[in-house]
Amino acid sequence: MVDQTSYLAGYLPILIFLGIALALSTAFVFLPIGASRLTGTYNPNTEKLSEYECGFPAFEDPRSQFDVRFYLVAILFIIFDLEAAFLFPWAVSLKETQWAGWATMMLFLFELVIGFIYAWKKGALDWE
Amino acid sequence: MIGIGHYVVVSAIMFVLGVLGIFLNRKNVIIILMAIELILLSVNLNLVAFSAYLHDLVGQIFAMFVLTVAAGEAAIGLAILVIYFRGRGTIAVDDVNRMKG
Amino acid sequence: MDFAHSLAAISAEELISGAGLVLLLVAAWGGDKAARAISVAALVVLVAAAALAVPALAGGVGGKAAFVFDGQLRVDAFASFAKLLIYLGAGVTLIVAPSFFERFNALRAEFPLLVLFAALGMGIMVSAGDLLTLYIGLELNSLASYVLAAMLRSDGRSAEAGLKYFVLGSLASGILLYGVSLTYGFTGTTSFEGIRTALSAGPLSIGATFGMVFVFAGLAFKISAAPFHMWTPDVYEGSPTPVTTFFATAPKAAALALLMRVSLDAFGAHVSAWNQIVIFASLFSIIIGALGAITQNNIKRLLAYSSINNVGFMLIGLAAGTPAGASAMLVYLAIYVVTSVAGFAAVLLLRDENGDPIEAISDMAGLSRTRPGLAAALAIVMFSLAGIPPLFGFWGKFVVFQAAVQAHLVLLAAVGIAASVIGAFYYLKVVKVLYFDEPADKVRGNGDFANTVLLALASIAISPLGYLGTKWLGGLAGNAAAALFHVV
Amino acid sequence: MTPFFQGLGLPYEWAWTISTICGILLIALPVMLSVAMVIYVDRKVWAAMALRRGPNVVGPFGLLQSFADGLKVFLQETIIPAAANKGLFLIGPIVTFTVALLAWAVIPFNSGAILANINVGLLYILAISSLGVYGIVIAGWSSNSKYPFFSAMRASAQMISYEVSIGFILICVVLWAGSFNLNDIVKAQHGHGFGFINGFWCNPLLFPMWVMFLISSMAETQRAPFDLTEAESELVAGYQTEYSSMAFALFWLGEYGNVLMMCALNATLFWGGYLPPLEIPVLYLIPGWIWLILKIAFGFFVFSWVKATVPRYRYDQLMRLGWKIFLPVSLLFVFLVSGYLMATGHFA
Amino acid sequence: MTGFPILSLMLLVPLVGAVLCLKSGRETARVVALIATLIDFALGVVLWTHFDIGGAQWQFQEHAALFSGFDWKLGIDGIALLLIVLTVFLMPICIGASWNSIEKRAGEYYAAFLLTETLLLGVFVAQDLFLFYIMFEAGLIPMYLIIGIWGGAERIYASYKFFLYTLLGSVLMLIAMFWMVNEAGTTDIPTLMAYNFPPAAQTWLFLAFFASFAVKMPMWPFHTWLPDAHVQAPTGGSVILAGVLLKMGGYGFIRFSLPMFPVASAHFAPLIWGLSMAAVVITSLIALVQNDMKKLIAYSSVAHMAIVTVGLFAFNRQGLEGSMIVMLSHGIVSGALFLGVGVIYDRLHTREITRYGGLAVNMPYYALFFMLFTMASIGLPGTSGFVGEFLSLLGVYQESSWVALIATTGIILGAAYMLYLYRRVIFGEQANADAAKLPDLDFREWAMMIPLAAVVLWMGVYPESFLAPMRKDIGALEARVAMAKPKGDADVKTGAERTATAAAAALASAQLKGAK
Repeated sequence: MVDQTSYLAGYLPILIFLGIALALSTAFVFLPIGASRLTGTYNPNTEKLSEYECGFPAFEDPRSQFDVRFYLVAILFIIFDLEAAFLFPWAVSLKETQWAGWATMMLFLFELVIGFIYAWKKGALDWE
Repeated sequence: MIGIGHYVVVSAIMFVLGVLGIFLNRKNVIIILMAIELILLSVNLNLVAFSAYLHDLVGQIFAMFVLTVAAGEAAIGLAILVIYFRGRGTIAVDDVNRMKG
Repeated sequence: MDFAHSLAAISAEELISGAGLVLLLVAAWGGDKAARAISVAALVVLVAAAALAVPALAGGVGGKAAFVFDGQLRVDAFASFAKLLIYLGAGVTLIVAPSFFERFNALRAEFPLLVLFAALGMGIMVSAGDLLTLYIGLELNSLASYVLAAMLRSDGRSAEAGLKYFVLGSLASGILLYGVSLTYGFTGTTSFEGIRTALSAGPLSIGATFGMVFVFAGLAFKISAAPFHMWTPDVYEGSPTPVTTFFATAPKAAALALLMRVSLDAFGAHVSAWNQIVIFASLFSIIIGALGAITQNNIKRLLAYSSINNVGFMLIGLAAGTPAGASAMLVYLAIYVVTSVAGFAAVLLLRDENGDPIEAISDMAGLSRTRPGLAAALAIVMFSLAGIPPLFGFWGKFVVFQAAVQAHLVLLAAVGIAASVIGAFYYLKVVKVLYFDEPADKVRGNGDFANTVLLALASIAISPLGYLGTKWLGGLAGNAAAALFHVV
Repeated sequence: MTPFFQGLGLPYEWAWTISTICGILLIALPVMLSVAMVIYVDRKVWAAMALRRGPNVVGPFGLLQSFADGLKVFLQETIIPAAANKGLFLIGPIVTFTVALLAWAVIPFNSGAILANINVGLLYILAISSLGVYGIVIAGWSSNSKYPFFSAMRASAQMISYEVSIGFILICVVLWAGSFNLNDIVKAQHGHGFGFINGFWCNPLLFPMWVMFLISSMAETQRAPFDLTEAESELVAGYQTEYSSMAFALFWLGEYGNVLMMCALNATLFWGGYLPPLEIPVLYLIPGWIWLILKIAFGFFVFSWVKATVPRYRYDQLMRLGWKIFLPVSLLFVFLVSGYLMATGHFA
Repeated sequence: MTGFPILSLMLLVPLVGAVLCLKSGRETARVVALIATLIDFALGVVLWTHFDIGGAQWQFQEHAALFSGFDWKLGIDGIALLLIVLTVFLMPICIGASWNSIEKRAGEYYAAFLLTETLLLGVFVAQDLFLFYIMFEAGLIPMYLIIGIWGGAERIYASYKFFLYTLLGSVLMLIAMFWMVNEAGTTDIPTLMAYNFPPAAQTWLFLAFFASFAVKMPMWPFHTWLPDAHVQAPTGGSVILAGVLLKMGGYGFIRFSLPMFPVASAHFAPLIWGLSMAAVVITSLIALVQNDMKKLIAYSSVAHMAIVTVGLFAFNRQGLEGSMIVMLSHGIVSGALFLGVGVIYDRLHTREITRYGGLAVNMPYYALFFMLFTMASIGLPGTSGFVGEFLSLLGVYQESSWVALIATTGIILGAAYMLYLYRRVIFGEQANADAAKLPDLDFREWAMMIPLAAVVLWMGVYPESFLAPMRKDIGALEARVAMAKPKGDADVKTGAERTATAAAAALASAQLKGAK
């Protein structure tokens, strides 16, 4: 069951941890629900169960629309975070790849920077 | 013990789910995008499993590239979907039918 | 092959990517006002890249000499041939696009760049010597193409075309990739050379067969071969016409070239395993393309079905699995690209009095009386697509069927050519509308000069005068095909 | 611990499992406990800087204040808004808290005292902290109410924005340490400064990275001055608006857990982790985990200090800082650090 | 003349004329077209006079390796020569027929016409298999346009039918050609004519070629496009269709099917006879009940072409020569008949037989000419029709008396429907007032009728002029097919000729054996 030689075995404690943490937090969420019913604090009514809206009833679907800039940020994140994903293996293997690896990655970063400049110039990074 | 066969089977199941998700889904284009991601995920699972099985790094490198492209694809797909939504006000699959013939 | 040699060998790609990056910055600072200038610059870049690609083609480079970056890329005559077609398609798009988009106030500085990057991706695709580079090239092309399809934001059809192209294109990539992953798993390598070596060791394993089938299915999507053709009509119709021009030429050439390389190189050891797939796809495409077109009233849709139909014919050359077949396929491809250029250049010239594009075939009624030149060009295109001699389109079918017969696929050739008669029907229909019907007199707007010149040049190329080029074209295609088989 | 349990006559597998569970509990319980304590500390520091007294009623010096609060929320009614997606509404806090705990699995408390000594520990932490976004987005979305929704959008945008530059910063560290394993990274800091100071922070090329990391980690955990997600003046209470009882408390626990996590990461990556701050043999008498805790505590003090003194950013300023300053600068430093390392033959 | 590319020049002249016409108005265009066709006719006369009868089989050869896969290779033998002369002879007459009747888009009309001429000549002069094919099929485009643009009410249906029928036939032939070229390693027609394809392959090669030529010919039951096309085409188009286009099928049989696949030809001869017999009887009967003059003549064409096929597949000199003469004669006569219909159609704009009657009264000269052509069509001795039909039937009689018997009924039925037509149109009551007022032939029409009539009589009285140039070629062909000749059921003595033929056949088969 526990094969110490496999590098995957290092993740087994994490799996167990995940189980325990999930159990703990689930308990934290559901125990009070039970407790409140026992103690009698559980007393819902329509007002209480309506969403918070500064005192008057909501007049539109809260999820209907949101700023497109959030979406833009998400796309930029995906792009740049993936560049980082390429940097990670590169960073630990620079020892082996030496200058060729370095130059290649710098070229890659250079192109990334051009894209970055483009996005900047196009106003994708502005929040105004 | 979990062998390469298990990975391939899981990946095949995911792949089929993804393809079915595209063809059977009539509700929402977003679900199609998710189905595409599922297909790519199954591919990655395959690649990584084979890579480990063959003791060959190419599969993992390939998976990295697939991830990258998948991200780019998702970004572009969503962008097109936004444009589409602005024009049509719906992203239901059944409504993507302005052209027929 | 050392690193410096590799870098020198891909100079065309380096030029395009470098110029693309520079122009990207120009686009960022210049904005849409600079779009025309960028288009011109991009065109110059493409011409220069084409010039860089010529020596490999003329020299018939092939085999190990063409392996660069440890076999990741192949800079051989075959790749050059395909690249020239790709650059031609991209260049034509850049010529016709500005005036089209300016009408809608939608000429974006990014447009030429996307075309450029798509061309770059296609260049990588056709030079790929490894499934990894194949995929990178394919996606670089696809991602740019998705955006191109949705470029005309004021037109709802454009966004829909983009969406459809995206969804089905990604699905195709996914299927292809799945096949790639299986191929990798069952052969242990992703390089074409390695795959061929691994597969030639014995009979095809089940897993590798699955991999191959998925790879072929994915590529069939990309070349819009039936039964994976369903996106084509919608995308062709919905996309802005210059973009449709692009789709009908460059990516088609690239995807077909890629299919050739994968099937003849990587899976070259098992021709009999895949040529059933190819034969099926070929006949199915010919028939679907022909039948589907009959009811169409939109010229772009019709050309889409026509492209499905023509892909079917090209696949006959592939099914032969011989150098002659490959060469024939390339000749057909070249002729088809030029014919498409002529066809779409003509479609772009169809404008009503407000300058809005006309796409309905019925609106072209009696065009021969109001616009004899344009009508004649369209008729030439139609007859050429139908493969009626003496127009040059016949030559493509000629060489393809000849190759098929030489490869003892007489029955396939017979069925295919008989089905081409169905196709002739709808081409004739267009000619009928143009020549026999009473003038609808809808086409009134003036086309621009560049379009007209393009149309004239392309029409001359596909006119009977084209036959004078058969030796030259055949020689180049032969070089290219030989390079493809050089490694076998 | 495994040998200890094996000594009790258990077979290896059982011994391993029990010791692992013990290890997990040894991490999880103190973290939860310390979260309760740091909330108290936070309030105290904050109060002190504002020349107030802070919590001082419950228990000596108000030490039990957090526990009292905890008990109170535990006994509260869990309100689930009628319009909410019930399942997701409850999953939100579970995800947040679980994730906040999980990251601790790879933090080395002492040489070898690490729950899961995986070779990509740093990547693991990045992955886990990315998951944190889910808890918040799920909470904001499932509430089906405007303020939580806006807050969730803001939170996710903010977190992912800073994650980009954090990624590049970490690459600088990894370049220098040559490993993703946190234990190795700590070891690489041994005597880094003139053979005397343990920690990357004193490296001129990494010092700016450290500063940026500190700031980014505040943004990443939505701490002041970047606490725009719960900016009470505009968004009521952000994504937690509709929450009550322990579900609400779990967000707080998760948030502080993340803050502690960031402090621990800061200590591990830049301050030498469980190593003493200075390379003096005497200091090694004190166990490594105490050094680590001290460093975490100091880090938390800095967080608290900033919260008490720096005014809240506007959202556009926040985004500008992340995208237009941190991102290019951290990219530049990837170039500089790797270039320096190559040029000096660090890897030769 | 050796060395001078007269054949290319003949192809070029109409092509240049076509380009010139395209942009000209009606007046200029028809003059240009007339001049171009007359030049070509003159060249045709030069060609005939310089043709060395009894000399080399292939004359006026040209060769330029311009293309990959096939060559620009021209050359004619006697058979081709006669068909070329027929073409260049009919062309000016077609232009004349269109002189006034074509009003709309005249420039394009004449351009299409001249293009057709080039392609038709190309078919007859091509000595490269693929060059032949290109010319053969390219002819579809101008004819499609001629029928579709300038045709009658049903023109669109007719043009589609014409195009698709013939296309379907010829694409199959293309595949067969690929196979042949692959097998024989050459595209040279003379070489291929002497090549012995494996008998098994000959069968399907023959069928593929048959598909093309049978449609072009047209043979029953592939003829249905013809009445439609004829009826809808303008007069000039009908003349060229009937006069020359149909001959391409017969030419194909003579040039390809028979010499290249003799074994299969013999094998399928009964099939062809069967179809031809059916054609003769059925189409003649159909012709009998037509109300439309053009349709009637069109059906009669099918019947006449059946006589041609019967003769061709008789595998002897009489049959082959007869078929050639029938083709030439039919080219002239049916062209003339269509012209005759055109003359009155131009005046009354109807082809309904019942709308005419008693034309002999006010149009005596017209009646005279029409009489001559009608008689020629029937095959009255002294006219061109007699010679060909007699030879054909004689030829086939040697093979099968039954076939000859039934084919001969075609002559009788032909007499019936033609005379019936003549009676209804020219004689009888002047039932329609407008028809009674029609003026007689004008100068232009005279100019067209005279040459046609002259040739009809010439061919009828002295057919040797036409037989001589092709005698040697027919002999070679006969020798070639002799090896597969089916045994006939009748024995007709035709003098010394026969033994000579037998000797030639024996020699040919000996050569064949030697080759093998």
